[in-house]
Amino acid sequence: MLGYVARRLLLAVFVLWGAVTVVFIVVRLVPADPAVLIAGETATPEQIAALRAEMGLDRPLLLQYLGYLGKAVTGNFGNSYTQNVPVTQLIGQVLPNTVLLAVLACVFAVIVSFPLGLLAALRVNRFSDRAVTTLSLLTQSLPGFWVGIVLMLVFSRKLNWLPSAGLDSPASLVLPTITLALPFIAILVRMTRSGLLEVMGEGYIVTARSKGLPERTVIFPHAIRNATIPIITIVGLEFGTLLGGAVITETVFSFPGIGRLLVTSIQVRDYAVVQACVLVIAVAFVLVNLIIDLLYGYLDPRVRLS
Amino acid sequence: MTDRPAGPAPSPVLRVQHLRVAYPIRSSVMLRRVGEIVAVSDVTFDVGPGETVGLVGESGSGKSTIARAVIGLVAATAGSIEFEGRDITRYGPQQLKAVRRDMQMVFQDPYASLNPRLTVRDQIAECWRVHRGQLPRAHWTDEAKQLMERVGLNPDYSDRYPHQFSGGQRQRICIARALALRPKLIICDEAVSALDVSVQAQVLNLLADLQDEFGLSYLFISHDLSVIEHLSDRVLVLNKGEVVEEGAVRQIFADPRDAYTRALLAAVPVVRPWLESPT
Amino acid sequence: MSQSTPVALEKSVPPDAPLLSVQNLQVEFSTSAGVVRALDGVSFDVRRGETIAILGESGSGKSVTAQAIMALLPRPAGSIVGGSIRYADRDLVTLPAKDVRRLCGTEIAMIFQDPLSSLNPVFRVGWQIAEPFRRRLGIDKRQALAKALELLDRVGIPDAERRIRDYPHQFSGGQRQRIMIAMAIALEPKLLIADEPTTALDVTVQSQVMKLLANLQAETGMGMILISHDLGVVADVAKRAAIMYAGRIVEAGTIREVYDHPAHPYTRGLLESIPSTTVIGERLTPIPGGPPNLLALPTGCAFHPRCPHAIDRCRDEIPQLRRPDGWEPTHVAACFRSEEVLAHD
Amino acid sequence: MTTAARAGAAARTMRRARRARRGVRLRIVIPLIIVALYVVGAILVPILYHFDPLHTELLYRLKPPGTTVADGKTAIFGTDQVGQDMFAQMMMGARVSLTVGALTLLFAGVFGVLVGLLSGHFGGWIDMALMRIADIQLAFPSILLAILLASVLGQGLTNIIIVLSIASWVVFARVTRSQVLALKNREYVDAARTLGAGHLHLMFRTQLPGCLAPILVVATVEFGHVILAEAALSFLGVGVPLGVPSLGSSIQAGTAYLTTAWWISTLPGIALAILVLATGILGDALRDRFDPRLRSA
Repeated sequence: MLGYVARRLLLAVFVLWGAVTVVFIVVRLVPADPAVLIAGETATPEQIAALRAEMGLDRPLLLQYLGYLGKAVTGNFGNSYTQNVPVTQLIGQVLPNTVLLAVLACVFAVIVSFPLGLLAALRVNRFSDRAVTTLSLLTQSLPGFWVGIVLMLVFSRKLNWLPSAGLDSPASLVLPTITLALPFIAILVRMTRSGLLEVMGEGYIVTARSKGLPERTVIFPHAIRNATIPIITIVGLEFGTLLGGAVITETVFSFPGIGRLLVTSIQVRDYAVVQACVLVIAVAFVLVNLIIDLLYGYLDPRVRLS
Repeated sequence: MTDRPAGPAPSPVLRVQHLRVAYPIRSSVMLRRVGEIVAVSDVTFDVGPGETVGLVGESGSGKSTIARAVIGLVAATAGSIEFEGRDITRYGPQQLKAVRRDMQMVFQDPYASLNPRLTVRDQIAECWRVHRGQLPRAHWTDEAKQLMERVGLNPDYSDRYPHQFSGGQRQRICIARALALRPKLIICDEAVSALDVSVQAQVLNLLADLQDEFGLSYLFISHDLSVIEHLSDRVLVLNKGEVVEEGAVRQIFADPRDAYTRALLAAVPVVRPWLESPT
Repeated sequence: MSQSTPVALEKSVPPDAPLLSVQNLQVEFSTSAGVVRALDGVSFDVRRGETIAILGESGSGKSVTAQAIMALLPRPAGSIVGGSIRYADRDLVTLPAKDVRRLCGTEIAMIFQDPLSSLNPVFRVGWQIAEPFRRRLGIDKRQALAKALELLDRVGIPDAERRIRDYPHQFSGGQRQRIMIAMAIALEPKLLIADEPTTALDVTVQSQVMKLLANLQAETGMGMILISHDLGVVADVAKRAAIMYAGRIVEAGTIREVYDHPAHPYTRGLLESIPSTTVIGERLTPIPGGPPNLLALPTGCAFHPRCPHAIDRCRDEIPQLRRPDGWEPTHVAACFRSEEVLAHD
Repeated sequence: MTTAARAGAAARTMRRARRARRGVRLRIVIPLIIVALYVVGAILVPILYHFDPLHTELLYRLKPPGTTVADGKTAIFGTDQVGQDMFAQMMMGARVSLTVGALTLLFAGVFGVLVGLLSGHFGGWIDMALMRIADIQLAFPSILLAILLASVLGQGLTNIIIVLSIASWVVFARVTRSQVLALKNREYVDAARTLGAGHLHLMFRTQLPGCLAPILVVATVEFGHVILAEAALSFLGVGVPLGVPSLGSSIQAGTAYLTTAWWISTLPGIALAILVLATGILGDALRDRFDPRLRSA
């Protein structure tokens, strides 16, 4: 188990390093000079040159990269180009909101999708299975931002039940949570169904039945414990999609989260904020997957003991 | 078909000396080599022209590893493998390719050893595609059909796919494919183990007939002692990667010297135990 | 271990009556290519303390028979379409699957070919063996584990005390099959069905597992159905044998009688195909042709296209099991020409 | 249970199996027809339809579906905020969506499959390096990577295709690799190797054909994902340039008129959903067809 944990940790660190590097490279691809962006159109060449020196842009690329790595490790992303406050501060204000939203959506999705997936798997090819799978396929096909708009149109503009934007009360969370959770639910339902179906064909399920265990016990814990392993993996991989969805959902609902900060920063070309936001999201993804890898080791003794 | 001069009769087709195969154990983090699992150690034997040498042992005895080392699917860690006098142990891909014309293999699982997306004809013709110049393309279909007929398959089915055949028929296709380059040595790795006993007998008879007809040598690997006893001239008994006993098949089955061989033979189920004299 | 546990069913069964009686069992599978009759009128009895071997090649229906008895036919593809399976005074065919399942484990138990896939990889073996005690008998966890330990000892797992906490993949193939056996005999069933129990194992391990099964049977007096494709493996253990071909029993009788005097050409062909029964260096005498296609079985006797004794009648009429004069009382064969086949000796 | 009842049960099972098979065929044909309709519509409507999709008519802006506008023509899906015909707009948008989807699939598919083949076939260090790159790639949610790259590269169709290809090759690489790894254990690959086949022969003639079915399934599903991603990018304003009609930008434009002109956002959304749904159903049906493990009955 220790070797497994060490391997996973090492991989996570490597991926984080890769992500940080990719962001560095991509931001250097920006055709515009950040110093020009910050100093403004009216700045004199001298002012710009001074700013370049101050930002370290005149140093060799490798030194810039190393300095950037050092800062990224300590969580220092410099100041926002447009607002002249530390990026960390900007992100600190919105990150908890996004975490709250993502956690709510995850919990909601798991609570809804697990029973539905179970139902579909146990009634495979019957009406309830068809209904659940069709519905989840439909949900998966709907553009997330469009769903948000329609929900907003119906529940806040027409019915006036829920607030349409911002984060002023717990009620403001309802629509963004649903919007964000829907595609996740769709995927989870399908994965639960196919994961269970696959497990139900295994030899040890036949054994459990031949032991005379009631079907209820055959499914829980025999089938569920095994089916959970692939499902959890999918949850980890799809967590990235969820984070991407957060960017869109937050934009639709003007939700003060990191996704919206990212989009607005892109619009004003505030690349200091952009790169920090992208990094924070990548870190979140890597961390969640690290946790899931460790969970995987816990759930599957074959992984743990090999 | 190309005619090849017959090699000098007395010299062995295959000579394996002090063969050792070890798989490295790599650390999971950095792929560093931290140790090795010895699959085969110090195995020496010859296969003469027209001879059948049986390798018998239980799982983990290293018998399949020997087969895979001889055909070049795994690398030998030490020792030498000579084919017709040439040491092929350190051959590169191009040289090995030439050797492989003369050395073919039949695998255990007739369902897995045929490409599901190729017709029987293409399955057999694949080796002519790989070894350009062996047979002009125009003759492929005819030659494939002739081979099918030779191994007891209806040549009219040459356009069918593997899933349309039964297990025994698939193994016949594999044998036809192995014969297509007119090899001198065929390695049979558990080639009849997955077959039903009535079909297994057919395939064993076919292998015996082909040996007579083409003067083939067989390296025959099996866990089934009765199959080895039936087909082999000489036999090597393997245990945990080492040869524990070697000799003519009659001698070993009648008078095993090694304790492991004796245990192995004692464990073989007897069809009519009531006919055995109590010992 | 006590030989018998008091079970309500026992009273109603007269001592000489068969433990399990399968009569005219018919099973069909619906596949994408059409309906397959996997079993067509299979009948046999198993008595207390008796071992019967069901022998046949792949597709003969031997495993389907076991699945049908245990209500384990894959759903919804497979279903029993006729016949009866009487255990004690009940017909398992008409009993709802839920009630059959209740008999599994306590009355009838089963072990399978592949001991690795038959054990749940994510639970400790002790937990898996203790499960029937806990869920069927309501024994508390500690006592159930103590019983599991006892069973592991009994099936010959060395160092059971420590290994009870291991997972299936940490055991060798033979040990896994021993664990499966421990699980099967946990609730002291009266009948054990072993479906190719040693096919995945090495020869030396195979003989050990067969010995274990024979010893356990002698101790407990349970009935046993041994399903195998290997005529040799069962010869030591089974008293009676039934040979299956294309979903039917084609020959049955005491194993000595069937092996020494095969009355069906298929049985005879099978025996002659085994390399060890032939003199070294001699050609084998295989059965010509290939296994029958269950989707398009030949008319009449399903074996007639491969049969050297076939006559016109074999093409038109399905032979029933019969016992001509002069045979041993239990020896039956489904062949019109058994007399000729026997005379061939 | 009587014999008749049992026979009835067997017949029911049969019928269910047959229905399931027919279902698979229908689930392949109907989505194909829908996608074909979109393709035909996207090509022909902007040419033949009596509205110029880019023609603005401020007098007739924000008209609901079915309104008769100037010249007595009927805007069946209404008009948008600048008086352009919605139907013509949507079909132009579909043109963008389908082009982006197809080209992205082509680039990402070819690259991903190649990487997967190399990775799976050679294993070892090559596999390790390629898969770690894929891991890093996966750390960026694909839409996020697309936003980042699009914001850097600027707007434009070519850039969108590049961005989405970069974001989706990993799926192809992973599926191909896992399939190659599964095939590697099959003896027919060893058999080809013992025949003397070289790496190219093994990779492209022996292993690739065995990977095609799962790749096709993934490609179908990815097609829908790519179209959705393009719409999302356009919605966020980092996708197609201003003035190019796209389903995503139409939806975005309509958000300002949600209460007054619901159709501007809603109709393109439905059009998009139907297209993606069709590819989803198709992908599912293909999977049922090719993956016997998940095939029912």
